Amino acid sequence: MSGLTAFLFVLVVGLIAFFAGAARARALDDGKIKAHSRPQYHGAWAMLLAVLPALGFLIVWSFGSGAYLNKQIDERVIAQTSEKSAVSDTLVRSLADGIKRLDAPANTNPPATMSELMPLLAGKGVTLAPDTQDYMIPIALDANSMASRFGWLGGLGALALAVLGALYGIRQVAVRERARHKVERVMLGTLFSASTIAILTTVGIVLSMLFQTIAFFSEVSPWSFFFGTVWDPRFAAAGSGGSQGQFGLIPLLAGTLYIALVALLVAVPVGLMSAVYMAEYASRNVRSIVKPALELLAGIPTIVYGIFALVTLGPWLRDISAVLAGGSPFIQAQSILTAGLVMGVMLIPVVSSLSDDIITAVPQAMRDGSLGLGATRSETIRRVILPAALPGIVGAILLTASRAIGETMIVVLAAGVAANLTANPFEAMTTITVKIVNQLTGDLEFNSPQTLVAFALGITLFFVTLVMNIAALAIVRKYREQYE
Amino acid sequence: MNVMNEQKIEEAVKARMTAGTNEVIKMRGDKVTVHYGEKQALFDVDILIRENQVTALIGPSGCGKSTFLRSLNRMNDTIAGCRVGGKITLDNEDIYDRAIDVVELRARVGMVFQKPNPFPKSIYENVAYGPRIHGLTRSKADLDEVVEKSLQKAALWNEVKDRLHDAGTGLSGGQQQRLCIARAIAVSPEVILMDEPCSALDPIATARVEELIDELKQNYTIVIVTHSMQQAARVSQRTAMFHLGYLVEEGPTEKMFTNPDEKRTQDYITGRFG
Amino acid sequence: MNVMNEQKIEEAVKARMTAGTNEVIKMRGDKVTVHYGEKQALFDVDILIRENQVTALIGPSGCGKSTFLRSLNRMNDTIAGCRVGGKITLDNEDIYDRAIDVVELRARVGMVFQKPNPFPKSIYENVAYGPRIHGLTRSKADLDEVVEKSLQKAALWNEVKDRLHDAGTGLSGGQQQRLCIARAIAVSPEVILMDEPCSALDPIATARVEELIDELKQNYTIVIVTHSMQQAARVSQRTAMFHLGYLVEEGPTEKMFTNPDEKRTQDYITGRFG
Amino acid sequence: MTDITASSLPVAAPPARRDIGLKKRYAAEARFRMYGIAAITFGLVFLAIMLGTIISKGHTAFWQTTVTLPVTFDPTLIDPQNKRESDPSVLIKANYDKLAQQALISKLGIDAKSKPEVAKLKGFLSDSARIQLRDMLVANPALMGQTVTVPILASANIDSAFKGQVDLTVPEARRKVKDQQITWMNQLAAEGTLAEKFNTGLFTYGASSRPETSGVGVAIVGSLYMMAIVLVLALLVGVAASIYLEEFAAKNRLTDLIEVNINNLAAVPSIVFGLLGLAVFINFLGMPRSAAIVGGITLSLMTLPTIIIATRAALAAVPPSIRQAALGLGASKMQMVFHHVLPLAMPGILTGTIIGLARALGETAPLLLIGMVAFVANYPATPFDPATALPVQIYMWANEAERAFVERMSGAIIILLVFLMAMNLTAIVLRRKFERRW
Amino acid sequence: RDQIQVAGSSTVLPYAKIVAERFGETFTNFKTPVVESGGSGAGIKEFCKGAGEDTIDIANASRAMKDSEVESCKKAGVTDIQEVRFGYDGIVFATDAAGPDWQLTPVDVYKALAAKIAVDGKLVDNPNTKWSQVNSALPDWDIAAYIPGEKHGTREVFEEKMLIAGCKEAGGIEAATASGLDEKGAEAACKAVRKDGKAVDIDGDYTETLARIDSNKQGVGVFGLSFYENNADKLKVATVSGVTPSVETVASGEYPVSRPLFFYVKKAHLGIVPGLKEYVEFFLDDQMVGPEGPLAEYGLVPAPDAERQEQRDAFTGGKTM
Ligand SMILES: Nc1ncnc2c1ncn2[C@@H]1O[C@H](COP(=O)(O)OP(=O)(O)OP(=O)(O)O)[C@@H](O)[C@H]1O
Ligand SMILES: Nc1ncnc2c1ncn2[C@@H]1O[C@H](COP(=O)(O)OP(=O)(O)OP(=O)(O)O)[C@@H](O)[C@H]1O
Ligand SMILES: [Mg+2]
Ligand SMILES: [Mg+2]
Repeated sequence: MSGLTAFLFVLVVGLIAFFAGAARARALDDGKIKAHSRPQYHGAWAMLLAVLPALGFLIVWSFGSGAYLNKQIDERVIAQTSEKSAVSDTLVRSLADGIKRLDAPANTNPPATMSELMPLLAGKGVTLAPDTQDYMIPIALDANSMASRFGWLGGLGALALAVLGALYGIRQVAVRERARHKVERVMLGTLFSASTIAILTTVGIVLSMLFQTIAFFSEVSPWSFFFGTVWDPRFAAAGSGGSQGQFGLIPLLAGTLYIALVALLVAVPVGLMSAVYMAEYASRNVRSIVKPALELLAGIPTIVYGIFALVTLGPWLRDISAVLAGGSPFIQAQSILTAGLVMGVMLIPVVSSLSDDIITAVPQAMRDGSLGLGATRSETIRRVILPAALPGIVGAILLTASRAIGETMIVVLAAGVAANLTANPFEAMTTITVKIVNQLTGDLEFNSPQTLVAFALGITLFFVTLVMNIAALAIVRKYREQYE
Repeated sequence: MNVMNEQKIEEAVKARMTAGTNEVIKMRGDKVTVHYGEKQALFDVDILIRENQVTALIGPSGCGKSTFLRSLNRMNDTIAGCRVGGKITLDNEDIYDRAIDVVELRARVGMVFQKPNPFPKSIYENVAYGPRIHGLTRSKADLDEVVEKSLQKAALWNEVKDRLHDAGTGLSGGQQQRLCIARAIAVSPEVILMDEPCSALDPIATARVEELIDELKQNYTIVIVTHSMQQAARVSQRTAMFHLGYLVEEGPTEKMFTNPDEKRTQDYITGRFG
Repeated sequence: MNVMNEQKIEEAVKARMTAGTNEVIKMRGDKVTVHYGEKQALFDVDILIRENQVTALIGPSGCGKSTFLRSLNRMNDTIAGCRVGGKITLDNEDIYDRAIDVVELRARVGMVFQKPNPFPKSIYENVAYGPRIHGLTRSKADLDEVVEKSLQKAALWNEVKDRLHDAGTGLSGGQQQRLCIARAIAVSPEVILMDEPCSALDPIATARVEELIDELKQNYTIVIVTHSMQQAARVSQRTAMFHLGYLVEEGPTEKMFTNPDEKRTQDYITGRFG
Repeated sequence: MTDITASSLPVAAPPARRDIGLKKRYAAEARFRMYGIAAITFGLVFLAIMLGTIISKGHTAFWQTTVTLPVTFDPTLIDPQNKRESDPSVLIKANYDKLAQQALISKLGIDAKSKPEVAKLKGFLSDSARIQLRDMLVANPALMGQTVTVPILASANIDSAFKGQVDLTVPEARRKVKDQQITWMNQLAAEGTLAEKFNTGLFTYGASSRPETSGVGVAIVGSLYMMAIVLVLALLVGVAASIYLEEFAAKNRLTDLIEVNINNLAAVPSIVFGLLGLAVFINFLGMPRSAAIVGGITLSLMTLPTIIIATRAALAAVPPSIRQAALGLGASKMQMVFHHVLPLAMPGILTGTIIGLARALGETAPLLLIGMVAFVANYPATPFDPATALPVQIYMWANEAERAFVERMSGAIIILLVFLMAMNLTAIVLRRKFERRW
Repeated sequence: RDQIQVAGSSTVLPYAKIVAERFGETFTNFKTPVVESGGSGAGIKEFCKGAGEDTIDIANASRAMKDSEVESCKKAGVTDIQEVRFGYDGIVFATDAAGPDWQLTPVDVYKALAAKIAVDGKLVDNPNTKWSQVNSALPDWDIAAYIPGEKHGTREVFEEKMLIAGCKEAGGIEAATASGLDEKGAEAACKAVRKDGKAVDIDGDYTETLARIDSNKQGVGVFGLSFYENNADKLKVATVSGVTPSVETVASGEYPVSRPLFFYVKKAHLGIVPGLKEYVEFFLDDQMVGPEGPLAEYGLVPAPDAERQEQRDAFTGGKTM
């Protein structure tokens, strides 16, 4: 029995348990004592009892039996060749899979040599590794039969567990039984585990960068990384060790914050005003067109924005500035301004759509209250609605800022990759993310500090944004306004 | 119940009898109709609202009192699908005229709603909001004074004076309603529309608000929706009775409560109605 | 305070003893205190709530009536920072006990709120929601019947029977409140807590609700907060007077309104208070 | 009714008008409105510019120059030794280029013996003609010896020239299309043999090094797999997490930690999620490289914060009175959330989902490290097989040296945007259903 | 696994794609190999992760594998690596097609782009702002050069073959040593590129460089020979030391700036992954990698006949690093 069939069977048992449990609960309810939970909950609890342990068993079993099978194959291969090869068990397994796909007699009793077997397999579209040996055929056959035996065992086991669970669940049904509690506790557990995924992701991210970061700091001093003002990592290749490059974080960090700031200066006012207009002034029809249209802006691949900045906007700004200054342009074709502007446009819908929903959710009574006092609509919006919607709007802005910090492609094309340290928004700068991507995807030596610095940058950025978020949370807490 | 009520009402009416009658029209409704989408909520309402008097709107729930009240300061504009027909004037100007400015109108015709709706701001900010937007005060001290006065008039000052900067939404239901009254007074409008301002108030606070209304009518014109006959009898000079979207009858409160023209009014007031 | 209350309780118990038959204690509060964060809103409230009787809670605005009411079905649990002390029992079970299921408790002790809060669903769905989640009906026809009955009891049926599937939020304030009453009745709880259920209602609807309360008390126990002394007098068998977070006095309604033990009660009832 | 005498009453003299700064306030109101309109216009103008550029560059990608030729499957060319009975591989290895060339020669009426002339034919037809003819014959050996009319793709250079994208004023030596080829092209076009046809290949082909036979088929399948995974995982997990955090979690340090964490994850550069995917799913869990399943999970993790933030904001915006009403009726908290709060928060959740999905749909960087930025020619049968994604295909085409890929890139972007619009449309419909003011 | 997996350099990617596609077409019983992009470094890293089904079979690289990388490969169990050098990539300078003809020398490039240049035997900050100041034969254009960013292997070649060569010729080394630097420091000083915005690093691909030249018609870009050949109608190539770059001149060694291209094969996989051996042999066949093959047509500079034969023999002979 394959895992999938077993799974389906377990589900069927679960369904039966559901209906049986519910039916029993209904039957027990004689109207004398008030039932604690509705029949559905009893059914659901019985179903959970039937399904959850069985599925757990099924998962553990399939991993366990798989591992056991591999070990068996390994041992027999070693017994045959008396040498340990890391890969021969995979050969046996693909051979076993191939044999399974053969037609009836051959799949249990295939020819004994590869030279005879090969054409048969080729006919089924199975390509085998050239190293597959004759002696592997019986092992593969055994493996197949063992696997099917394990499959049956596991399937039956799971089924038995499911039935037991179901019976237990159904037996548990009683008038005062708190089935709803139990079901809701399982639901709550599920909800809770969902929220821990965020934490697990964080742990995963930190772990997946930590070791390389440590390796990096063993070659480059943290001091020169965190406080260095020059970013010039050079090549490890040119005979020089990592120490020759300069890994100053400051210009990258400054660039990151600067570009994000410019992007926010574009996205937040424009997005917020769009949201306000859509939620408070525009008719329902206009809104239902404009809102998704703006959302399209978020979906245009960033490379398109980048190319737009590179070939259209950047040169245009440069030429304009040349005209303004009467001669030499003061805006470079690649500049913080260009990158921020384009990125800001991309981020408009993040602010506008989220804020629009929040603003719409502010109760009408708030508007009435203000309008009834003779406030104009804009006053109502500015003084009552926006403050009431503030926590949500701040969330949207945070999200926007986050996206601005994490964006790569636009920066690469619109602001370049040169790590300058400047306060002039008309010059080029670059960001941490750009350098993370570039150092990771280049032709650089993979265990040199030039590559490892990407991990250090990643972790640093992670903690920088963490601090920013903690600050933001504190601020939001302070200004939170709850309506009603 | 009826015996007790009638007694009360008579008492109140007698107290009124002595009041003089120099009457000037502040607002006027002329064949006012209101539709919510398909549904017509008001039918050809003709009414006069006299300056410096309190007009009470009474009638069973759902008869259109709030709807009419809202049409007096064009709060209906904010409800999608709501259309107002006929003509409503304030100082002889059609308030639905294009030349009329709705903001100014609402500053002149203030409103207290049926459900208390304080802003999610501090108590102080709630009251200061109106004066601020209309620029009615010159200085912080001025504003403080307006806030204090308004809260006092609304009989809330003592309860909140120590926590002016706490959230207005953290008050009890009745306190919230008084806050909303204070907020409306703070703008010193010419006409004040009150949609059951006392429904969430205890007798003491109600009495205070009634006193306040009595006081305010020296300078302002007041229209009040109420479900309490006693209240109508106590505070109003004129009473208008609505039923099923029609204005059944309008007249001096004494007359309405003692000798109405319409049987329906009589029935409603004595609670025999339904 | 305590001495007096204990006395009262003894008295009450005695009264029950003598009455012998129809006074059974449904709920009981024992030194109930409630804090909102730092602020204490209730102080050591001792009270008995009798089965199949209507208990009215009166007192000036902000005195803690709603707070106490909410603590009877643990709606306070939902307010962050709200802590309840002391002991409250329902049928002699501590409702703050860990073994008590708060959901079941609330199904047994239903509530109508001070501000009408219909769900943004159709009128029908609003009423049908409770019976649905509690599985009180077997079939659609059953459910239809429960909805109709409940709306009728809440005196709303005639007004909405043609638009059961319109939004509940499109009703007038009073209609919304009656809708909320219908919604609460539909679950047929054992105890019904009503926080000024009639404050948004006109006299007719009020009378209907009062009748309804009278009817309901045959089978249910009712606790009602009201600002109307008349209402308290009309509908309740027992009255409890709160002030500044303290239970001033509790007793049979006749006694409370004619011959209260406490001066404050006397003053409040006669409107001399403040 | 109102007594008639009343109407003869004097009307109140309007009191002195208070100065409530109306002029200024209305100016402010008008300005505010203007800002709103300006903001929306700004966004829409940008959208129009971007869409305009994309469409003007990309619409030609949906047409492909095709030459319809009568091809003779000449056994003497395909199987000169007549061994196909004994050795079927002959059919596979035969010189099919020659067949196409012969067909073209006879169509154009060129002297087959003139070597320089014939040499110029090289690069007129697509290299893929070989495969096309081979597959035809292998599928149907009965064609041997027959003449069939076959639509054969012109090469990318001819295609560009025919679409007028080649600057013919540049000296011949510096162009990839020769003058003689242009003459032939015009000749065939005049005959109607060469024409633009709708480019179905763009949707069905996988990646290819030949512009004319490259398409987004594999990428679309890959993207669909991934979007399905993201939709299910990110939406379910995101909404579940938001519900827990907003409705159930005690307000304590742990909740704060999770909240800050989630906000922070939103700021993590997407490539770092690629690192995570590589480290956890491929290296640690042993999932296959270049597979949509890994891509989907990785993108889900990336999208999660967006959905959670949007969902939490939407949940928080549901008024407390609704919750109280439900609880007061004896609904459990779970029921309250799922029956009332969640439906009311739906528009906001949908918005978050759309924005999150839009990003996931257009993201390349995290896929780089898990091996999905790759040349994949075969369709993935399951999410566990190697696949690419639409943005990856766009990215890779953007970096191609051959010009013909530029129009394909824009074409692919159009396809991507159509995907997005479809998603948006669904969202509009759903949002309309859920949206309410109270 | 029945599909070959290749990863690595994006310079090699187009060639690998052509071979993979044709391999799939020719050997119908094998699936078309998957060729990932992602850079030589990342490719080699994946390659060196270990042997077995879940690791890649071939790493493409636009540079030779470093010793340290071979070391870590061995540590991870990838002991037998076969190196294949399959051709060369020419690196050319080009300007917009409409511009004048350019003749560059390493000295010009050094003087225009180095951060510090030798003037009268002393190192000074580069004072040049126009090409005509560097060499009066060059046009009177502002210096704006788009050179490969530091992530690219091409940058190394550019520094090596142009900057250092030009530096030596122009006496920069002496000037540097005169200012007290050791030999290494002198070289480093030679190849330091100016950072005042006149030399712009491009970390993207050549399409980006092309776009930059499109938007700045007076810019000079560094391209791969193959890219230039595919865009000859838009670009005009500069001669270096009088030699016009072409497949022939690079192959003959006349044109100085070029680099070898590699791929690395995991020998342990040859017996396990179906088709791997065939793929490598197919790649090295003259049909593919020869002067008439599609790779050369795309712009790969084929290795001389003898070298190609040597590579083939080395592979079939099982020679490992
Ligand atoms: N959520 C809350 N947070 C803080 N304080 C509160 C909250 N709810 C009520 N209070 C305070 O607790 C006290 C009692 O409030 P409660 O709502 O019980 O009054 P009430 O007797 O119901 O008044 P009313 O008749 O006006 O409704 C008041 O002072 C009020 O301000
Ligand atoms: N926004 C709305 N949309 C549709 N119908 C409405 C709306 N508001 C009120 N109505 C309907 O219009 C009628 C009059 O409503 P209105 O609110 O004026 O009643 P009311 O007299 O104020 O009642 P109450 O005393 O209960 O507040 C009612 O039938 C009500 O259902
Ligand atoms: Mg009303
Ligand atoms: Mg209250």
